[in-house]
Amino acid sequence: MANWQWFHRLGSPKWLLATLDRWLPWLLSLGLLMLVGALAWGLAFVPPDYKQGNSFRIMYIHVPTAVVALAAYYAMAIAGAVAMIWRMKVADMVMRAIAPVGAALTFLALVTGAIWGKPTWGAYWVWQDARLTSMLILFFLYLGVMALYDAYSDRRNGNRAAAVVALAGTVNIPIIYKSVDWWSSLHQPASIKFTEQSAIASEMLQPLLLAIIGTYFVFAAMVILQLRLQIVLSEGRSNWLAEYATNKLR
Amino acid sequence: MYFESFAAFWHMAGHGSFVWSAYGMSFVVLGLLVLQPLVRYRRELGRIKNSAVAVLQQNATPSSADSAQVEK
Amino acid sequence: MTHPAAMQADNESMFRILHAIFKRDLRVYFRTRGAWLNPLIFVLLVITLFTLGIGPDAKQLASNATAIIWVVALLGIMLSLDALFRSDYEDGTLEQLLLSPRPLYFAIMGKVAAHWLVTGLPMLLASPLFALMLGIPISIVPLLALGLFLGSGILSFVGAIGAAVTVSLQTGGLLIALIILPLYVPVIIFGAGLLQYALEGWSVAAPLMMLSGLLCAAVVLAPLAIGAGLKISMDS
Amino acid sequence: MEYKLPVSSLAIQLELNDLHCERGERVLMQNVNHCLEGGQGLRIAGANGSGKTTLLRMVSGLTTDFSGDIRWNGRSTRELGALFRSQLCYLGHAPGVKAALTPIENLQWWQATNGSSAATSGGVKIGDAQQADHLLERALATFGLVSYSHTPCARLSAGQQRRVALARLVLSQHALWVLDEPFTAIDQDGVVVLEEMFDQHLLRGGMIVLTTHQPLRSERMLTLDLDAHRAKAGGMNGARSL
Repeated sequence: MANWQWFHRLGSPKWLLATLDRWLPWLLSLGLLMLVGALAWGLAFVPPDYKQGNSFRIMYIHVPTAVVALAAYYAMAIAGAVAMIWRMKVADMVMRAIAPVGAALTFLALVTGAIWGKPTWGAYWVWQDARLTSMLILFFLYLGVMALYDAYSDRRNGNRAAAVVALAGTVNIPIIYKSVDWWSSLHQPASIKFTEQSAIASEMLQPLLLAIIGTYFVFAAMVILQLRLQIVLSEGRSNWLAEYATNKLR
Repeated sequence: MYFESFAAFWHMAGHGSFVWSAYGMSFVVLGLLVLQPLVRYRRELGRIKNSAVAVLQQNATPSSADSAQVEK
Repeated sequence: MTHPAAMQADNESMFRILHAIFKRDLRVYFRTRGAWLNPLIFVLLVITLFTLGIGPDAKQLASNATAIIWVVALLGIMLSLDALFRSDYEDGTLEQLLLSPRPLYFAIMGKVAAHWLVTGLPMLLASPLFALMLGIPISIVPLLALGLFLGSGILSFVGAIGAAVTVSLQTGGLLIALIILPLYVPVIIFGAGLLQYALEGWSVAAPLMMLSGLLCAAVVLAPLAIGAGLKISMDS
Repeated sequence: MEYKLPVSSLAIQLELNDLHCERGERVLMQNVNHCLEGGQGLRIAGANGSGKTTLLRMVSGLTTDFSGDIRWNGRSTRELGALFRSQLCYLGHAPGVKAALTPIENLQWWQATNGSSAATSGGVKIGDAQQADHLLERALATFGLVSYSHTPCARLSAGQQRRVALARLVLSQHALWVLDEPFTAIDQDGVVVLEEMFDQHLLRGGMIVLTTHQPLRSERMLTLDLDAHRAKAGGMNGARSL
């Protein structure tokens, strides 16, 4: 029974908006600080990989975006489940706020992966890499959810429909990843990967971990930015919001 | 610092164009992700404020008692 | 409410509604010939187009056959799915279904199973024809047919989720494709993999088991998502 | 009506509590309160676009986007779920008739999916095949569909299709009838039959909620005028105060 008050208060957009305003600057600055620090560390201070040379430094932006993009899809589906089970309006908005951020991160992971591929394999896109292929499918999953949002004229129903699709996608993602793995091993027994587990030296790993944590923080800040926008868009006519707007834009 | 000079850092032993384009791309996208919702948010708030003010003025005209309450 | 007689009636009512909807939809399908014939004609037509694009070289055709068959079957079933709930939505029978006191889960299962039967079975029966057109050895045909039948079940059940969430929208067809095609990735991988294994003479146990497992999961889980989607589509 | 049992030996009650519904930027209805007892009918009146259909869909549970609650015998219809739906017979704008099937087939599947099961019909076995067939014949006869009973509905006129939909009311053991414009496309004879059925249903202690532009003769029909529950025009949310 401890304290469920916070959970119920989450249902109040007014309280949420005020809280988000408080958290946003901290999350954003902390995240950017960590990310910029980790990237500078990885770019300038870590010795180059003995096989790939300096191109491996792309890893410090590719891996964090890929990791967070996948986690974001799960976060979206969890928010969708909460919205459906407890009929919580805010969870709908969280879900809708995550989608564009997750899609953009997936896009970044794809682009940086392709750029990394050129010096490593001599081609921008190599289908044998199971993880990049799965990433591409994840990108399509995001686009599907976003297309559904846009197709509904009614905001609430669009959110709910997208939640159903996101949940179905979540169940499917592990199967997709496994099947793509199976597929790539079928066609290319000697799998080529960017990073072999053993090949990563710990001095290369430390900035990577920092970059991943930093990206999570930046991701959270970006979701908050989108969420504030969602709240304002869907609570457009309520009295408290008019008050909030007049205070904010004094 | 691993590199000897800034030029070497920029060149990255021939991989500079790949590394910097990947990073440049990333920062552009991340920057857009921050700016786009921020701009739209400000615009929406402005719209809400304007329409609220319009309603207030409409309500304020009939009697002075109402407007006194509103100012508080 | 929890009267023993009522509990018994609940168990009966699951199968009663599954059976009623299954029978009703099969009847409707058989009276509208297009429902089961059109996807098949579509598949044959597109296979012909592929052959015309690739060229008459039998070797080259055979090496692409697995992919062609599966992509085409997948598209055919996906296109037929747009109509799965649309006519029910338009004539008001979907409302009646959602307002039934009996479990929606089983009604949906009956409905999608009927669709699977009328799209999967013709594909199964026509698989020797596909093999003939694309130069696949006859010895593989039973596996091709089995794979197509299992696969079309997964395609029907998973695809129905997309049909359910788009049934109230004007722009159904293309949107279903955007939502559903990414979810079809495992089916095409294991379906085409099954054929490839068979052609290489390897044991097909792994892809066959994966397809069957996916089918079981789809039959059990998809109706939940379909039901949620239908309720949302009705709620306006 | 020898096949019809009393709808319920217990008193039934439908409460609409403080219903408030918005569509887009517009308040469709607010402060809708009403309490209906068994044996009473409620006719929802109002101009076009006043939310009559929406209110019926809210009562039936198809539409969930509103605030306030709807109670059946004191319990929320949302919580009751299937228990409430087992008491509900709904007829919407679309007749819910499959064009490829004959009237008799349409009534059969409807009886299987939405009709009362043995448990809710008070111990009498409706599943009994002979009696079910008898009931079907009666339903078809009541609405003059006997000679068309084996013609696919696609070949029937709009009015005849509506009659197939209305024939369900004969099969229905449901206490609550929610009917959206039941008289649409129905001829004069049909109107008489339908009004007769309404009277019988109300006499047996049933309940009807409907919309119609047809004048009704029954004095058991109350009226709820949605025009009185519309938000005041102008302003956002009626009156705004800071």
